[in-house]
Amino acid sequence: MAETLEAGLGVEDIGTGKLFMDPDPDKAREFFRGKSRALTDKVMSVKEAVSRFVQDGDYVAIGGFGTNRIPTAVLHEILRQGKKNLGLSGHTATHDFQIMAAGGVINRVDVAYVVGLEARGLSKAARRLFEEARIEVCEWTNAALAWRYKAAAMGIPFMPARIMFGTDTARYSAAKVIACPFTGKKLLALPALYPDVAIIHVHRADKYGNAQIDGISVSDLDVARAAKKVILTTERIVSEDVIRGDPTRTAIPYFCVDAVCEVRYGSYPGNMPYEYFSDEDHLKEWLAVDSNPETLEPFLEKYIYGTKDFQEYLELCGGEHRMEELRRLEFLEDGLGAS
Amino acid sequence: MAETLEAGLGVEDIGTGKLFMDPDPDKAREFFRGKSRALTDKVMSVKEAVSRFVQDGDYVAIGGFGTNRIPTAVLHEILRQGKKNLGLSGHTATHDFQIMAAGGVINRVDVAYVVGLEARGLSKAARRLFEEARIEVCEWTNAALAWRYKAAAMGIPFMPARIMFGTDTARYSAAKVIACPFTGKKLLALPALYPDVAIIHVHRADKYGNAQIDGISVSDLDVARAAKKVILTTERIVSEDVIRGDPTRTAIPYFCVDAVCEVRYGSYPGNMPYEYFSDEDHLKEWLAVDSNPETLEPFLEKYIYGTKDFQEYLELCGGEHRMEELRRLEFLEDGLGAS
Amino acid sequence: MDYNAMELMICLAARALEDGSTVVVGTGAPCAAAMLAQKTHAPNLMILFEAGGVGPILPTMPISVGDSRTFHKAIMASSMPDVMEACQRGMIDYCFLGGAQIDKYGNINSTVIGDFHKPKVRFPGSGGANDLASLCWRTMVITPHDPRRFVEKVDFITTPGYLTGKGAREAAGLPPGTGPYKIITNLCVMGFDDETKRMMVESIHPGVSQEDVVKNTGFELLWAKKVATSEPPTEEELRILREEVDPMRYIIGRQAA
Amino acid sequence: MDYNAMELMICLAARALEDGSTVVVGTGAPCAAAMLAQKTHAPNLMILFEAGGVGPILPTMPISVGDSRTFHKAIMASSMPDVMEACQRGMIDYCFLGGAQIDKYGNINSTVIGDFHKPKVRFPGSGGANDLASLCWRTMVITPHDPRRFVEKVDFITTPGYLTGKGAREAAGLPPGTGPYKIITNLCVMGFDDETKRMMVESIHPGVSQEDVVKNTGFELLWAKKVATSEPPTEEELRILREEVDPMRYIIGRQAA
Repeated sequence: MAETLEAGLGVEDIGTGKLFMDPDPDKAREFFRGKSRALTDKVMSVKEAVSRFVQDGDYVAIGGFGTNRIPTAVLHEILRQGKKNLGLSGHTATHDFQIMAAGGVINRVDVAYVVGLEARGLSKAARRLFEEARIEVCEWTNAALAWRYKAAAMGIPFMPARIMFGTDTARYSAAKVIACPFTGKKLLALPALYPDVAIIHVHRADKYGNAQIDGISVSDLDVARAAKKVILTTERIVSEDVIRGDPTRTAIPYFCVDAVCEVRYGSYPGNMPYEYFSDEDHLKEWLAVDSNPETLEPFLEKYIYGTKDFQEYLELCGGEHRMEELRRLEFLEDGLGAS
Repeated sequence: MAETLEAGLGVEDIGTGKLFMDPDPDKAREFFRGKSRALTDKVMSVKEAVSRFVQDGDYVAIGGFGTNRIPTAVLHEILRQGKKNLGLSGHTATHDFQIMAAGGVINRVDVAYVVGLEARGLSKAARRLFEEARIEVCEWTNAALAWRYKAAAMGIPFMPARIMFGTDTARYSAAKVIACPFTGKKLLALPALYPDVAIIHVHRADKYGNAQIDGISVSDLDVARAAKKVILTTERIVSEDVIRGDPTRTAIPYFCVDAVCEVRYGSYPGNMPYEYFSDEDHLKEWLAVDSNPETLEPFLEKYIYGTKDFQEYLELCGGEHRMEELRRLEFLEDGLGAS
Repeated sequence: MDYNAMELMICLAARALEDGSTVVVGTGAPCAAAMLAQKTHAPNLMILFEAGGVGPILPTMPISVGDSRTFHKAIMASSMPDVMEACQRGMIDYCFLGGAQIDKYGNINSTVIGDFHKPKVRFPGSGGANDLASLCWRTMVITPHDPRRFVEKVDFITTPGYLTGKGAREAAGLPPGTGPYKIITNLCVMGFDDETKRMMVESIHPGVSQEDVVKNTGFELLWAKKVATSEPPTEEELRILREEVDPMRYIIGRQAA
Repeated sequence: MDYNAMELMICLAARALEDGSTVVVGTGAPCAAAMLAQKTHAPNLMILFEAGGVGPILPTMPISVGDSRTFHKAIMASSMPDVMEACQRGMIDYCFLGGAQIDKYGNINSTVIGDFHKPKVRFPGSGGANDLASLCWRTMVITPHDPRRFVEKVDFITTPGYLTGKGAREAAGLPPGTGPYKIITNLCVMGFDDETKRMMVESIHPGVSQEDVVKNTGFELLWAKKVATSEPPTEEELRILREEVDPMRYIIGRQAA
């Protein structure tokens, strides 16, 4: 179909991957038409939020960046409640992916970056999912998933982009190639990604779900707008006055949000900018134990299945004392050492 | 071409309007490749900024929203320097359009909203440009121009959208209709708009051009990124520490910016949120005098051509005393009356 | 109780806004209607402005849809693309428009009278009107009622109504399920017939005759099976409108036609 | 003066970065190289991280490209789309990548070894690598040099190098003028031949033989007309690298191969 493409009239199906989510903006519009716009109190426990808003089979998007500003408490609760057959957007999913892989709760994934924890190494438990072909996979890139969210947030079925051309990443994606109607140039068409549920950890939110994020927002502005349901965890619930006192700072408006859960240290063992640094020791332990199902099982039992909530997990990990150390690390109070 | 469109394979040229600016992202990339990324002191006078960065024939985009956070000093200086044949993006261009129309400096315009000053009425001087056919016109909408900027800011040649269908606005635009490669649905393709120059007024910027905006940003985040050259005027030049102390707040990074001009009350007679309200009396006077060339000429002579800079204009308009009144209005200090 | 046509129009518009819904408004009567609705039956009505203001606590009438009042103590001071994208995503229920001409399908002209290239009169153009009417679920129009405005054929379709009738919006490419909802004038309230998508009179204001409406409309109107008399403002509505919404009488002091 | 292979690689990478340019880096050696460049010849080098950090003053090595160090006292704490869009717009000069396999055209595999659907080894995938290599002007690679990495044919092209040779990137749809620039290993520095876009040895590190390079490369290399000896780190470079850039020896304490 290269000739028609040259003439500005073609669509080339380069991707052989499976499109897990429907990019049709009219189906999404019908959903959003029925979504509540009322300012109601959405504060609830993590347990209730997961029980009400994460259904077996849902496709999930996680905010933050792998080990930074991640909603750990919700991920643990998903394991604890034994959710099944979840889909996942692997938009630099590192520790978040590791948890969900360890818990066996996912059966399909759009991959940009998974199984690794960046410089820390690779998760064997996560790799086993792929190497034993226990998961459906569609390949993308970080920008591709970011722009797929953006298309959905904008209410359009696809976003044109100039990436992935010529690679196997494109071949194992579900992207298509189109020609620009103005310039005739080839463009990659990225299908809109409307997740069923987005789970995002923020610095502060009011009880309605108006939320502020300090520092980089990664893709979370778009994720929150694109998702059909949004669960926020927040370091602190603040009064509506805090939000209305500085509306320039609002990153996520309440009408995107379904649940607001106050979870202090909620990104632990990940980094929460301006709050606490990541717990590299605990992340190393995760990587060590998940290399083998026999060491992973008791670890999960101890830290997740055997705890009733995130608070108990924090206590097992050193509680306030450890959190204070991580606060000092975040603020570089002991010099420049980061771990 | 409706049949091929239905099949997901078509492009329909619905727009008969003229595309003033090339949407080719590779030409823009070549320009941006050569644009300086160095942290250099860009502070200069408005006079120097206009002289260096606004060339006859340039296509200009104005930040803010017509009578809100507009870069009045630069617009006056464009008239004073007698720039010619400028193009303009009329993205809710109200008082800004009125000034440029009065000065006769523009010869083409992408229209979303022009000639009106919202509830205040219509500018006769601006209307004469159209009614005497002294300007080339291409029709769009506010969202269309916003998304055309966004496409350029993203480095893609067009943005799909779901507006303008079935209307004469589309017919007199330069948009095209394409079919979505995933859903087969019709989409409007909006060509990227890379302005030659963007002129934006902000609350504070450092000498390099890192800028913060308080309140709504309208389209300015995209405008600043899309434009080849950017002139900032700012209420205050602040130290780099202010920017680096709260990087979440940076709206425009320095590498987009070519000139930084400190202009206190720079949005006058427009509103500057959290600073001063609009001067409705002066705007009414503008609308009154521009109904007739014979009253407009001496007005322009007095306030623009006969002044050496924006400071002189402010003095003629009541100086610090008037500004203090407008500050009180902005902060509702005299009750709820807005004018 | 005495009231003027503008007050009636604002009350009728306010009542059409459901609680718990979202509305993009402009300055003037639409903004007054949304504020009145918030203070009466729709405390959970969320107001947005196309320039970026989301959920403000309006201290007074804005003069511009981008002035600082539009995000006074707002839940978010955002951007034009963010608001327009919320509309395109399907999150916004209502928008309010005006215009120089409107036809029987609710198509609106706010661009030119006469030839496009050398117009007799040039108006501002779409602004955000085309976008909002394309993307929000229900378009409301508040406008004076006279035969120069209500015309058989508008000189220029700036903003889509139902275009040429049922199914035309969808065929043209607009999101399904959207379109004009209520046209509120100084004479009557009109909706649209489900089968033809033509403008249909639903209620006539007290003291206005059917003939007055016909005389002031340049096209053939449809009439609801039972044309009601528009419910006048209640005492409570008028009190709130006059004391809380528009104490300076910026809007309600204006002529409605 | 004594130095190890990692220190040499970082110094060579740093020198390739022009002053007044922009670079997207990851953690580890690329970040160290960019910091070293800033503290030597390129004070106006602007560092970005793909998760949103723009122009930080790095207090220490980041552990993640999204951790709080990446926007410490930054000029902007932005977003992933904002940084990726700056790349797509043409504002970013350099990016740094690694990978499990690389071929003679600089194509990189960081996805799988073996069959895609049931891989022998699964790696993380593209992350931002494909995006950065598609969109930034010049792609830099820092990698250990061995025949398992430098292969005739990569199992999976995650990230585009010159694909199949001259003109192939542009034909595929990638922005013109982009592509791999320097491949810096523990043995040598390689560029790409203008005519064939094949990998070409430009300089060999002190103490390394041409044979060492050949032996550790799984495809046929081209050789520059005049293959230089890589310039070792200066005393000043080493001092800054050891005392200011990486005093904890997180990076320079590692094995380079």
